[in-house]
This record gives sequence, C-alpha cells and structure tokens, in this order.
Amino acid sequence: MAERLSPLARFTPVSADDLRIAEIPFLTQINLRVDPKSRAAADIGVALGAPLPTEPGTCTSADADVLWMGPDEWLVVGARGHDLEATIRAAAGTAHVGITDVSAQRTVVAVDGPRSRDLLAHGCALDLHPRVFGPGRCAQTMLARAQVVLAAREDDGFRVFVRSSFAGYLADWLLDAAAEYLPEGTVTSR
Amino acid sequence: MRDVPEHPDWLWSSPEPKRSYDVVIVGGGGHGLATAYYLAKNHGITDVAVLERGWLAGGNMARNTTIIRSNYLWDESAGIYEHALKLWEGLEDDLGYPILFSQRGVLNLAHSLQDVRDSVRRVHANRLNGVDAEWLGPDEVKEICPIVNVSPDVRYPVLGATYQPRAGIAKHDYVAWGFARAAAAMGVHLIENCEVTGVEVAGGRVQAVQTTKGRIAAGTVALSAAGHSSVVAATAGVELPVQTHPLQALVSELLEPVHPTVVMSNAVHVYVSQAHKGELVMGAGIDPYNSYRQRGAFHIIEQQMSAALELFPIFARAHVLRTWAGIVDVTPDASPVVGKTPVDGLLVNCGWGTGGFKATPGVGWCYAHTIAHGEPHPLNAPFSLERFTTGALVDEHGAAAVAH
Amino acid sequence: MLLIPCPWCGPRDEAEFHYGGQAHVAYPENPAALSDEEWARYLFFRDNPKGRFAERWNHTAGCRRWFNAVRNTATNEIEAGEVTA
Amino acid sequence: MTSRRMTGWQGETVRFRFDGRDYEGVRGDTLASALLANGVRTVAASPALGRPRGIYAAWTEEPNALVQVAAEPMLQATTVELRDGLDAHGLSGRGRLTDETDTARYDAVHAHCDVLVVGAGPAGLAAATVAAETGARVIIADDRPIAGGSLPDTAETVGGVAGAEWAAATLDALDGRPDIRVLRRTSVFGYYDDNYLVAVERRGEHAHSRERVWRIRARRVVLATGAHERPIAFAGNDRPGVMLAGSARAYANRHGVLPGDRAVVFTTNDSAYAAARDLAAAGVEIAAIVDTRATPSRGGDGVEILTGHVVTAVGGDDGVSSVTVSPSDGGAGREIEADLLLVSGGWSPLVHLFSQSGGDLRHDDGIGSFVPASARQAVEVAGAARGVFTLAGCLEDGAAAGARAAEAAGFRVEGTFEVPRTPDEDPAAPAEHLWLVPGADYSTHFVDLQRDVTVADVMRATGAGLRSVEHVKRYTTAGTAHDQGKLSGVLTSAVVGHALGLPLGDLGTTTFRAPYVPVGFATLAGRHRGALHDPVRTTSLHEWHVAYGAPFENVGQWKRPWYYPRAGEDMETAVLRECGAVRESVGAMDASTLGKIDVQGPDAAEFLDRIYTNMMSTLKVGAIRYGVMCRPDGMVFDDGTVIRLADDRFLVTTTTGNAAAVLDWMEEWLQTEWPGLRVYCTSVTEHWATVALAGPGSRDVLAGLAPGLAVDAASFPFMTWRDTEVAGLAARVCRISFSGELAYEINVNAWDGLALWEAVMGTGVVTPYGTETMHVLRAEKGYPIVGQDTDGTVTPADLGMDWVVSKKKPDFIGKRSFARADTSRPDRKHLVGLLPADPGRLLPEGAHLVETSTLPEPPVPTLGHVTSSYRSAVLGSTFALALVSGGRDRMGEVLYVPLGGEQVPVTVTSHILYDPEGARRDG
Ligand SMILES: Cc1cc2nc3c(=O)[nH]c(=O)nc-3n(C[C@H](O)[C@H](O)[C@H](O)COP(=O)(O)OP(=O)(O)OC[C@H]3O[C@@H](n4cnc5c(N)ncnc54)[C@H](O)[C@@H]3O)c2cc1C
Ligand SMILES: NC(=O)c1ccc[n+]([C@@H]2O[C@H](COP(=O)([O-])OP(=O)(O)OC[C@H]3O[C@@H](n4cnc5c(N)ncnc54)[C@H](O)[C@@H]3O)[C@@H](O)[C@H]2O)c1
Ligand SMILES: Cc1cc2nc3c(=O)[nH]c(=O)nc-3n(C[C@H](O)[C@H](O)[C@H](O)COP(=O)(O)O)c2cc1C
Ligand SMILES: [Zn+2]
Repeated sequence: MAERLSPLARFTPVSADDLRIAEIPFLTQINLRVDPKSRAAADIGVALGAPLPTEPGTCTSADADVLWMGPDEWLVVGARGHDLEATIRAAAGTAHVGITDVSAQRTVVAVDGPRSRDLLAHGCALDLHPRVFGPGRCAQTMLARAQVVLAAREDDGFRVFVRSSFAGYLADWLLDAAAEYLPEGTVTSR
Repeated sequence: MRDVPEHPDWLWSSPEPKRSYDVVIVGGGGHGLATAYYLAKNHGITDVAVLERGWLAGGNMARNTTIIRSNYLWDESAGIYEHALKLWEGLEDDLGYPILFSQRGVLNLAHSLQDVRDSVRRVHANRLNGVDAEWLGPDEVKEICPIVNVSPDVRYPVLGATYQPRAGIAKHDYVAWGFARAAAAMGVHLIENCEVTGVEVAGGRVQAVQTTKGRIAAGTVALSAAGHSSVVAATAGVELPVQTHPLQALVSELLEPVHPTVVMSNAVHVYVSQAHKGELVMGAGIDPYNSYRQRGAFHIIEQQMSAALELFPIFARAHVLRTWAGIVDVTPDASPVVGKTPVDGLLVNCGWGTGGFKATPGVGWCYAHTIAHGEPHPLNAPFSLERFTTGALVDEHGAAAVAH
Repeated sequence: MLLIPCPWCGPRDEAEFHYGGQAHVAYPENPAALSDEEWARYLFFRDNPKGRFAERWNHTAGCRRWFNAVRNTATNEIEAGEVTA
Repeated sequence: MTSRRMTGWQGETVRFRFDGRDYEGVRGDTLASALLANGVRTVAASPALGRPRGIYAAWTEEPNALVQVAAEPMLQATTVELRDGLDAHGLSGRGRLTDETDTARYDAVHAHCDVLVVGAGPAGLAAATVAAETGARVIIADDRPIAGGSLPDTAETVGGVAGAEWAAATLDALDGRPDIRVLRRTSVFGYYDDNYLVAVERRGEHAHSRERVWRIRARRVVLATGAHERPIAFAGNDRPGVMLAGSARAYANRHGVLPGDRAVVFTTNDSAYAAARDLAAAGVEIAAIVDTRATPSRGGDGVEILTGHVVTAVGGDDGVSSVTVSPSDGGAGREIEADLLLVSGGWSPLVHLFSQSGGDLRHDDGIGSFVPASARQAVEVAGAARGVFTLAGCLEDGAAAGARAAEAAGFRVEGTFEVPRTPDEDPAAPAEHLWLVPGADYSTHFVDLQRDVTVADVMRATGAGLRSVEHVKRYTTAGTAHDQGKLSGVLTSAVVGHALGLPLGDLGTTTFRAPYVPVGFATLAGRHRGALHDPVRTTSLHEWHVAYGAPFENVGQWKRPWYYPRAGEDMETAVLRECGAVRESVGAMDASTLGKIDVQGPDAAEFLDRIYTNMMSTLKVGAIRYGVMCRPDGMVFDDGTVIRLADDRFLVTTTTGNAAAVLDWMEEWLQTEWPGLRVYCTSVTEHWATVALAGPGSRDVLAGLAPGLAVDAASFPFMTWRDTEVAGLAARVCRISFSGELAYEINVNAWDGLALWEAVMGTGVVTPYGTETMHVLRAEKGYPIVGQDTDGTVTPADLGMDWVVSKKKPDFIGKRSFARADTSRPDRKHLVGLLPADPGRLLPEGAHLVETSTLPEPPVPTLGHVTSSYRSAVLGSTFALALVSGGRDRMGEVLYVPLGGEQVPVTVTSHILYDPEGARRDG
C-alpha cells in the first residue's frame, strides 16, 4: 500500500546557514470554535495545558500549539498522530463548540534562520520586525498570493501554514525569493 | 509633422448663466455635451445650459481608455451601443472636428472554457443583432495582433477571442470638444465652474437647480453627472441604484507602433490599445470600495502589470508614465439607467460605470429625445429605473462579463 | 493601499479585506409582506454619499470577521473610534 | 581623459557607444555628462518639429535628452549611469519595444518604518540623523547614486569638509545602524493613502533583481526632495547649449565636465551667480550675466552684468553660437558670442509627492512658486522642498522635521542636533518672477521641449476660449511627456496666466500623479510572472494525472484533469471511451476540488434551511440531499450536496469555483444577519481527497476495496453515506451520482488520496475519466452546471427545478424574488434539451436559437442559446442543453440554430435525455 503523501513531499528542503526551508508534514491540526468566555473554553484550555490565547494574534504552546485565528476561533496544532480531537471533545462535553479535524487542510513550512524575515518580507505585508512580530505572535495573512497562517518562533524561526492546494505554488515562490539569500547554486532557478 | 491635429480656432465661450433655461443639463461630460448637441440639432431646442462643476469634460471623459465597440450580449444593449457606433462612423463629418476615430478592431480574449462559451454566445447574439462579430482561434488572434502571447504554456492561455472589426478608439478630449463647439455654436450655454448643489422640487415637479453660481430655473433638469449622479439626485429626494467607485488607467511613454488593435481580457483584467501619439493606454478593474477620491490603490496597478506581461511579453521594458483614476457609477446589472425619475421634469442618465464613453453619441441622441418628448426613445426604454422593481434587468456582467 | 483597522487583528492592508458596502441594511423582517418596490429597494438601492459612510468590511484573509467602519468617501479616511466588531 | 573634462579630474575609464560611435567616459558619469565631456551636444531631433535638441538639465527633470538603451526605451541620458559596454541611441520622443525576452528578475519587498525620509540632500540627511538618534526605525531613500542631493552639484562645504564628503559619511553612518535602512538609487514614485509609499530601487543589471519595488508603510514621512530650477520662455530657448544654470554647475562640480567654452548666464535670481562662479573656476569663460532685475545683490566676480536685460534671441542652428540680449523695456539688442546659455528662472519646490499625498499647495509670492500648504497625511516637508533655499536653513529645517516626525511617531528626542557649520551665505536679493520674455512671435519660445509646445501654442489654446490649465495641457499636450512637465508644468500655467491676465496662484497647477518617475512594466509585475503569475491549485492526485498524460482544464485557480488520452486518441475518442466505461463498466474521477464546508452547531439545520431553497432540517442523519442556493434576487448562485453527519452537524459541498464564495456567503449571513444562530462553519475542502467511482461496476469495485461495508442497495441506499475503511484507509463513502449511474464518492484524508486512487486503479477494471466526461454524463441526465448552464439570470424554476424550491418554508434567501413580475413571466428562458435533426451535427456552445427556418433582417430576436453541447454514445446522437424562452411549452417544436449562413434544425426535448426514470442509479 502506498505511503501517506504530504503536499510538499516532492520539495527538496533548503538548508543554508542563513536560511532553512522545510516542510513539517502530517501535524495534527484541529480547528476549534468556541465562545472564549464559556466554561467549555476554560475546560479546553485546561485539557491543552494552557488557557486559549485571547489576545488577537498570539499563540500559546503547552501540550499543543494553540494559534489565535479569530475572536472565537483557534488552530490547535499537535504532533503527528496526536489525538487532539478526542482530548478537546472530551473537555468540551456537550457545550456548543465547533471541533473540526483539519490536519490535511494545510501543511506547514518551517522558515528558519537570520534571513527568514527578509525572505517573508518579499510577500508579506505585515510588519515582521521582532519588536512587533516576535516569538508567540501569529497571524492569518497573505504571503505572495496565498493565504497563510504565520507563526513566529524563537531564533528567527517561522511556521507558515498553507492550504494544501496552494502548497506547491508557495514552495515555488519561496524558493524563487530565497535564491538571493542562498549560496550560488543552492536553488536551481526557474 | 505635428501629431496634434489642427484644432479649430474657436471652441466655446464662457457665458454667465441666465436666470432660467428650458433645459438644464447637469454635468458637462461627453454625455451632457452630446445631449445638448442633439437637443439643438435634432429637436431645435437651444435654450439649454450645460452646467459643469469643474472644467468641461474633465470627469470620466478626460480619463477613459476610449474603447468603442457595440458587441454587447443582450438585445437591449446591442440596440443602443450599435446605434452609437453608427453615429461614431459619421461623427467627424457631423461635428466638423477631427476626433481620430480609428476602427482598428477590438479583441476580447477568452482564457477558460467558460470564457469560450460566453464569447461564442456573444458572437452569435451580435450577429443576430446585425453587429459585426467573429470568433477567432489563437492563431487568428495572433494574425490580428502579433504581439499577443498565444502560447499554450502560460498560466491562462488564450483560447480564442471575439473580434469586432468596426470597433476601435477615438480621441476622448476631441470628442468632447467637438460636441461642445457644435452645441455652443447653436446657442447652448456651456458653463464651467458651476456646481449644482441642489435640485428644487415643488409639487412633485422640478423647478430649478441651485448652483455655486446661483439659482437657475429650468423646465427640465437632465442629470448627466456620471460618478456624482447619486449626490445630485439625492438633493431632489431621488435614490439611484448606483455605487461610485474609482477606476484606474495608465499610460506608457510614447512608443513606435507595436499594437495595431485593441485587446481586452476580462479574465486577467487588462485592456490595452496604443493611442495615436504612441502611448500604450491601459486599464484594469474598479477599485472595490465606494470612493469619490479620483485616485485608486497601487496594488491594482501592480496586478494589472503582471497580467499585461502575461499577454504581452514585449511590454516588459515599457514604462508606466502616468496613472490616474476616474470615478464611475456602477449599477447592479452593469447596465445604465436612462429615463424618467419619480420627479416630474427630472430625468436621469447614469450608471454607465466603466463603459459609457462608447455610448456618447448614442446616449446623447436618445437622452435628447427623452428630454424633448418627455418619453424615452425606444432604444433607452429598456434602461428605466423600474426594471429594478420588476426584475427585468439587463444583466451585462453575468454571461458577457465584459466591462468597458 | 488603505490601512483598514480590523477590530480584532489591528490595521491591515486593504488587500486582505472584502468590501461589504453599506452597513446597517437589515434583511427585511418579513420579505413576503413587502411590495415589489420595497423589495427592490432592499435588493438594489444603497446609499452612495460623498462624505461619511457607514460600511461593512470582512477581514477575509485574516480573522474572517465582518465589522463596520465609518469612512469618508471623499478622502478615504476611516474615522478612528468608529470601527465596530 | 576626454576633451571637455576638467584637467586633473580622475576616474576609471568606461567605454560606451552612442548612436553607433564609440566614446569613453569615467566611472561616476551619467550618459549625459559623458556625452558632454565628449563634446556631443545634440542628442536627437525633437519629436514634432525636428529641431536639434541637446542636454538641458542634469537629473530626472531632463526634458530633452532621451535615449534607448538596448531593449529599454525612453531613458533620460541624464539619469543613465555610465557602464562599460553601454550602447545607447538618441530618440526623437518615441521609444522602441523589442521582441527580445526580458530575462532580468524584478521583485518587491514590504517595509515598515516610523519615519521615512525621502531625499538624502542636506535636509533629508539631517532629518534622518535626528530621527535615527531617537531610536525610531528610519528609512531614507534617495534616487541618486551618491549621497548629498544637490551638495555634490554645488561644491559647498558642510562642517568644514566638501558637502559631498560630509553627505557620504553621514549616510554611511546611518547605513551601519540597526533599524535604519538606506535605499540608494531609489525613487519614491507614489504616495498613497494611509502613508503607503512605493519606491523603485535600481539595483543594476547584474544584481539578483535588476529593479526592486519597495512598498513602504511609514508612520511619518519627511519629504526632503529639493527643488527644480525653472526655465524661462524666450526665443530659441530649445537650442543645444541652452541649459539650466544649476545643471551646468552640476556637470562641472559633480562630473568635472565643462558643458561649453564661453557662456552667457541669464537669470532672475542670485543662484546663477554661484553657478557662474563655479563654472568660471572650472575654466568656462563667462561672457556676461544677464540679470532681469534692476539691481543684482552681488558682484559678478569681474564678469560683466547686464541688469534689466533679457535674452531675446539665440543664434546657431545646431547649437548656441551667439546670444542676443536686450533691455527688458525694449531698446537695441546686443549679440554676444557664446556656445553655452545658462538659464535660471528661480527655483520651484518639488511638491509632487506632497500633492499626491492629498496635501494642498499654495502659491508663494516670495519665491514665485507653489509650496506645500496644509497636509492631509502624517507628513512633514523640509528644506528646498518647502522653499528653504540656504544650505544652513536646509540643515536646520531638516533636523527640525526629523525631530517632529520621530516625536509624532512616539519617540523622544534627547539632546540637540549639532547643525554642522556651513560657510556664511550672503542674504539673497529678491528674485524676480519672470517666466516669459515678450516677443513679436512666440513660435520658438518653448514651454515644453519634449512635446515641442511653444508659447504660441499655449496662446492659441487660450485664444480658442480655453480658460483652464487642464484644458491647455490637453490642447497643447504640454506636460504630458516622459518628464511629466517637471520643468514645463508651472511654466505653462504662468504663460496661461500671462495670456489671460490672471495671477499664477489663481490658475494653479495640473494634477500631480504617480509615478514621479517612469517605472518599468516588468518592474511592477515583479515576481508575479510565468508560473508565479497566479497560484496554481492542485489536488493530492495531481502528479498521477500528470504522469498519466491528462491535459488540464483551468477551473478558477485549480488544475483539473480534462481527459486521459491513450496513445493515438484525440479528445473526442478519449471522451467517448471514458463515457462508455462509466455507462457500461466503471470509471473514477478526482473530485477533490469540490468545496467542502463543515457546518456545526445546534442551529445548523435551521441555518441551512435559510440558505438553501429546499428543506435541509428534515434530512436524516446518515442521509444526503441535493440543494440549491440563490442570491436574494432569486438567481441561482451555487448547488451541491448536503450530508447530515449528526443532529447538529452537516457537511456541505459546493462547486469547485465557488467554494470560497459560499463559505464567505455563509459567514456573512451568520455574522451580520443571524448572529443569534449557534452555528460554526469551517472549510475542509483540502482536508479531504475525493474519488468519484461511477458506473454499474462500481459496487463490485467498492465491495472489493471495502470488505467491511455492506454495499447492496438495501443496506447502502442512494443518497446515504457510511464511514468505513476503503483500501485499508479511513473513509467516508457517499452514495451519490452525478452521472445517473450507480456511483459512490469516497472521501479520505488528503494524505491518503493517492493511496486510495492507486488502490482503485489497482483493481485493473476502473477507467480514469476527466471533467469533460463528467460534463457529458451529467448533461445526458440533464443536471445543470452552475456557471455553464446558468449565468446569474436563471432561477431554479427556469432550470426545471421547482422541486428544489420549498413551498413549506416561510422564507429562505431568494424566495421573495420569485414573486416579482419578471421572475414569474411564462416566457422566461427554461432549460431544455435539443436534439439536432442531423445526429452527427455538434452545435457550438453559445449558439442561439430562432423561430424560423429563414433568417430575417437583423435585429433578429433570439429565443435563447445553447449552454452545453456534446456527442453522446448512449443517445447515438449529439445533443445539447439550452436556455429557451418558454422552453417547457415548446417540447417537440423544431427551432433553428443559425450557423454560418445555415439554419440548423433542432427539436426541443426535455433536458433529461438519458434514463429519465432513474433506473440505472441502483446499478
Ligand atoms: C479609467 C476609465 C476607463 C474607462 N474606459 C472606458 C472605455 O474604454 N470605453 C468606454 O466606453 N467607457 C470607458 N469608461 C467609462 C466612461 O468614461 C464613462 O462611462 C463616461 O465618460 C460617462 O459619461 P460622461 O462622459 O458624461 O461622464 P463624465 O465625463 O464623468 O461627466 C460627468 C460630469 O458631471 C460633472 N458633475 C458632477 N457633479 C456635478 C454637479 N453637482 N454639478 C455640475 N457638474 C457635475 C463632472 O464634473 C463631470 O464632468 C472609462 C472610465 C474610466 C474612469
Ligand atoms: N540658492 C538657491 O536659490 C537654492 C535653491 C534651491 C536649493 N538650494 C540648495 O539646495 C540644497 C537643498 O537641499 P535639500 O536637502 O532640500 O534638497 P536636495 O536637492 O539637496 O536633495 C534632495 C534629494 O532628493 C532626491 N529626490 C527628489 N525626489 C525624490 C524622490 N521622489 N525619491 C527619491 N529621491 C528623491 C533628489 O534627487 C536629491 O538627491 C540646499 O543646499 C540649498 O541651499 C539653493
Ligand atoms: C486616452 C488617454 C491618453 C493619455 N495619454 C497621456 C499621455 O500621453 N501623457 C500623459 O501625461 N497623460 C496622458 N493621459 C492622462 C492625462 O494626463 C490625465 O492623467 C487624465 O486625463 C486624468 O486627469 P488627471 O490626471 O489630471 O486627474 C492620457 C489619458 C487618456 C484618457
Ligand atoms: Zn481581522
């Protein structure tokens, strides 16, 4: 039987001193909708090890990464195979929540290294300065002509969540933009 | 050789407004001026003032990409635009003014199978209406416009195009000045820097307009204020189903002739021709939000450039010389409103959105008829305000989806 | 490129938003009870002022929330303090 | 060293060609300075009159010296940096596009800052330095290759060193600091709403990207863009050798080039005296200074000064050979031999960007030009750009503006900025505002050199009755060339004022528009070209389709396999084969692109009842229903299936093209109209891969792959779904059909899509089919495709789908519109089938229908048009779907399709042509 195939399975990771780009496939992703003031929200926070972040554009990391997506919407991201859906469902009980497995809806591209901000600035209109968009910040926004969820990590690292159908386009775009920051010949330019 | 044709020595004078006119036309754009001209010429009505808030024909008339065609989908539209095209064909002689009307043909490109269906549908509809129309394959497109990239390897390949050979472009300013001069010569008053600030209504009947040059009484008030129609109509308590948006255009520097025709592509949002002096004249889609600012946003231009280069790789090293915007009034069905309003004696001509330049002589003709007879001409009758109540829309964006 | 203040995400580029036209046009309580004129008014007639305009925006490329703002259509300036979630 | 270069001027030699001849210049030259250094005075003939034209200015304001460099048209020789191998040609006002592919890269970068400073002259450098001190994030952009703005032109000193040196050091110091970005060779060309500015950086032919667009969002902006020297309209003012005084000074000081041997200086103000002094020091003989004023303020360093005089004629056909000067009040003229005529009509602040930003201008009678008045955005203007014309003044003004900007952006200015020392300047004597030297005939008094517009042309325009500078611009074309009237704009207004007897302030200027300098199309397109022009969306099976040789159909941004030709097959044969496989055996299609929306919450059923025309709340858990959505105007907007997963949970599918629109639509109603409904919608389009398995053999194939699933018709009825394992993968199987055949849609996690597909293909009995076959099959069954068989003017009733419109629900979106006069008309266009009399005749989609077998004269009323048309194996005929006026009342009627002179007869039938009883759906 064929293996699972991630959207960027055919993409060769980039690995240079200043810039690294690689897919992190098969993460568990749950879209969570719940009233942040509800009991269920609090219970889910407890189950996930940290309260749901309610400050717009922030994320928390405990048992899973929880990214603020909207005033009543979060993206809960866990390791491959992590049954987050069950955890969240159990915590929510019978309350009115929306819990949807979206693990394959988006794939994740890690962009790391001191040039990551320069690279993303080619296509992202957000101010990515570390004072403004440092570790713990996340945003839904546009990167080039694709909608993405962007999360800043420590050490100039970013996670770019992109819809699977756009992943090939975005990877092409990232490679093309990255060429300037990579040693000659790292990327065969199109 | 000078590329500016010799203008006549005299265009129009700037009289002080009288206290009253039989007909006051609000808005001295192409439509207002053409209406005044045909009122005088066809109906002998010359006690007419055209009131213009700024400089004559400085609104959309000064800003449009000058595409003239009549290959619209619906019979109602074909009727009025084809009437206009026939008038264009004799207009230079009629006005005694060089308007540089050039019937170089217009190509409307199709980029998807659905585009193809819609295009073929329009070609067939046009033929039934006596409008010249052809469906061309990519190779034939290339023959007519060799610089179009018809390679199948681009993101949105050209699958074919509709072609109207009689379509083309004209020099917008000269058209306006030609109408203005001819109307003024027949006694019409063209009054600039005269903004209409209110329409006076009593007993359900229009009485006068208030202007920055004082009150002017009128038997009939005919609105032709394009992007500002709602603002003026609102002062008479009349609401119009239009929304005002910026629409941008741009030109390149002057270039030796490379582009022999007019190419429009709705799917990738570009339309372009090369004006007689040599500049590429190009437009895109409207800016999405309501605005009277007469300026648009820059990303629209950037997107337009990437689309333009997909179609015309040869443009890569041309330069954008100037960008600008007009403000256009758009109706829900992308067709105009020309006819009566609930206020007696108050007529409206608006909603031409992104495509009313080509209609200039046609709408002037029909609107003048409507003013003179108090009833619409058969060609503008379908474009009444009532259609929004009955639902009998003339929906030109659904299938035809071709602006301008 | 306007900078539109999303009440949730903060100011973002216009390209992230979808314009929703005039605000506060409620879907009629009972459409069946309306005359054709009244229904046409709901369907097709919206204010189009030159000046202050209460309008709707959707932050489509961001939090996907609809919100209202008051913008001056003559200058494009969005009034501070007039943005509501 | 070349002939007109100042002795002792050092520089690395650069070789270039101009108009086919080889020359040498030095590094740091512009093409213009190198041409002048080589004694080339004439660059090209003027566009309309064919008069010889030379170099008139020294930077972006140049109106004359246009060149083509390789494939790039219409560059100003004054801004082209000389490089080895440069090959340029003079242009007469029109450039050439060439077929050569532009292989250069272009890109764009977003940038944010607290303070953006435009211009790195003394004012801009001071502003940036002060702002940077506060800790603010600063961007300073300047369009020139080296720092200092006009300082390198003037050879003034700052802080005891040469101005250019001070500027270079100051800019370098800024460049090294964190949070400060220095953009050289970068023109800010547009100032848009909300302090969004765009700039183009010229990075060089060999840089990674040749040009880069900067999209800058600045909290505050300081415009320190300097001023332009003004021309004067006089007879023969277009001759090669006539040059702005400040520009000639720049050629001497910046490039070590003497633009002539013997010069006459014609001025209305003091600044040209400094130019004369510098040029004299460089070795140009100054024959005389012609000052329009009665009393100039300073001595001419021994040069003859003719006060109260003007230039009335210029001798020399190919270039200046003499200058005739006369007293302003008439009287005899005097001819002075000279090969250079330097002109200064005063200085006009460069207000383009300020005006673009929405700021108002006012006329300043003191400097005789327009200056910034009230601002509408967060912007300061500093230095010469607001009429400060002394060096010390510019430094101080810049520093103050930088401080104001940083403070307004929330930073604190600590301490004070030491304004560097500058030499004392004599107080300037008042300038005279003379634009036009009176003449008998104005046919060689040029106002716009590039457009060949003279004062006579302007007067002709005013003579024709024109009163507005906008009309005069359009009548004469003054100000519309590549330089956008940087020099001619205000001059034209002034001449109009002269002609009409109106003050310049009343006339105003024409409108300033972006771009400030011309910007390349390719530059603006940036990376969005070729494959990156617009995202390509693909499914998890994409590579398989590619490997199998499928051509693709673009549906929105998606790539969908269209059909799968086998060796030797054309499209028609392949599609007929695929259709046959589905009707007789079993086929599979990648249906992953369908939009999928998860709708959850206690009020989900109520919500869907309002959104769809039919009833969804009565749907049983485990069941599936087809649904149609309308817009409030009653026109069909989308269709798809709704499956009920639980009491409070549904999965909605949408058409491929409409997925995003439907989700937005749902959110809009939920958030803005029905916030009380407890419903959450989430897109899961790409979470699932969907394989449609269709045909009488599909049950066996499914049974083989899903041994745990009871597949018989009773256990798994039509329009129900089951969760199970297919090919060992967790799957949701829906029994729905878009072909009329027994069929299933198998949904698995997209990561498993390829595994599923390969398992299906691995059975060896399944034929892959593409969108074309799907279209044929559904059309045979009369299933409409939204967007193909509808066009935004079609109601469900028009489609013959009354059954999908609930009569029970009190309301749903669109219901009210069905009762309007037009929507209830009997002669509306109905979806019908058409069978051509000749079963081999394929009607073109888009063809129209008419009533009669002979075509009357146009306009011929159309009855409607063909929306879909195919060859059908099972029907043994071609067939079509069409929207036909009153179509349902025309069953059996013969109508005609006019095709190229022929009237093709067709019979109107039901739109359901195949298996109308639905006998095949259970296999
Ligand atoms: C960028 C652009 C490209 C276009 N391209 C094309 C094209 O290729 N082909 C095509 O057919 N059409 C095109 N159009 C549309 C076309 O320009 C308009 O539909 C048409 O010009 C409208 O009619 P008009 O000429 O009378 O309008 P305008 O010229 O706008 O005339 C209206 C006049 O009313 C005046 N006015 C407004 N309010 C008042 C008041 N209160 N009192 C007095 N006067 C008032 C205005 O100042 C203005 O001069 C384009 C439009 C734009 C903006
Ligand atoms: N004596 C006089 O009458 C007189 C008149 C005018 C100026 N001046 C002198 O000129 C100097 C003016 O200093 P300043 O700093 O105000 O101006 P500046 O002219 O020295 O510097 C302005 C800089 O901005 C650049 N620039 C302009 N528009 C730009 C754009 N859109 N994008 C990027 N760069 C752009 C220019 O090319 C220039 O490099 C002073 O030394 C002043 O004394 C003297
Ligand atoms: C068909 C057409 C051709 C134009 N050609 C030029 C041109 O060659 N040069 C130029 O500067 N502007 C050109 N313009 C633009 C005008 O200068 C001006 O921008 C436009 O009329 C809008 O007016 P505004 O920018 O003053 O608001 C052209 C406009 C049109 C409609
Ligand atoms: Zn938001």
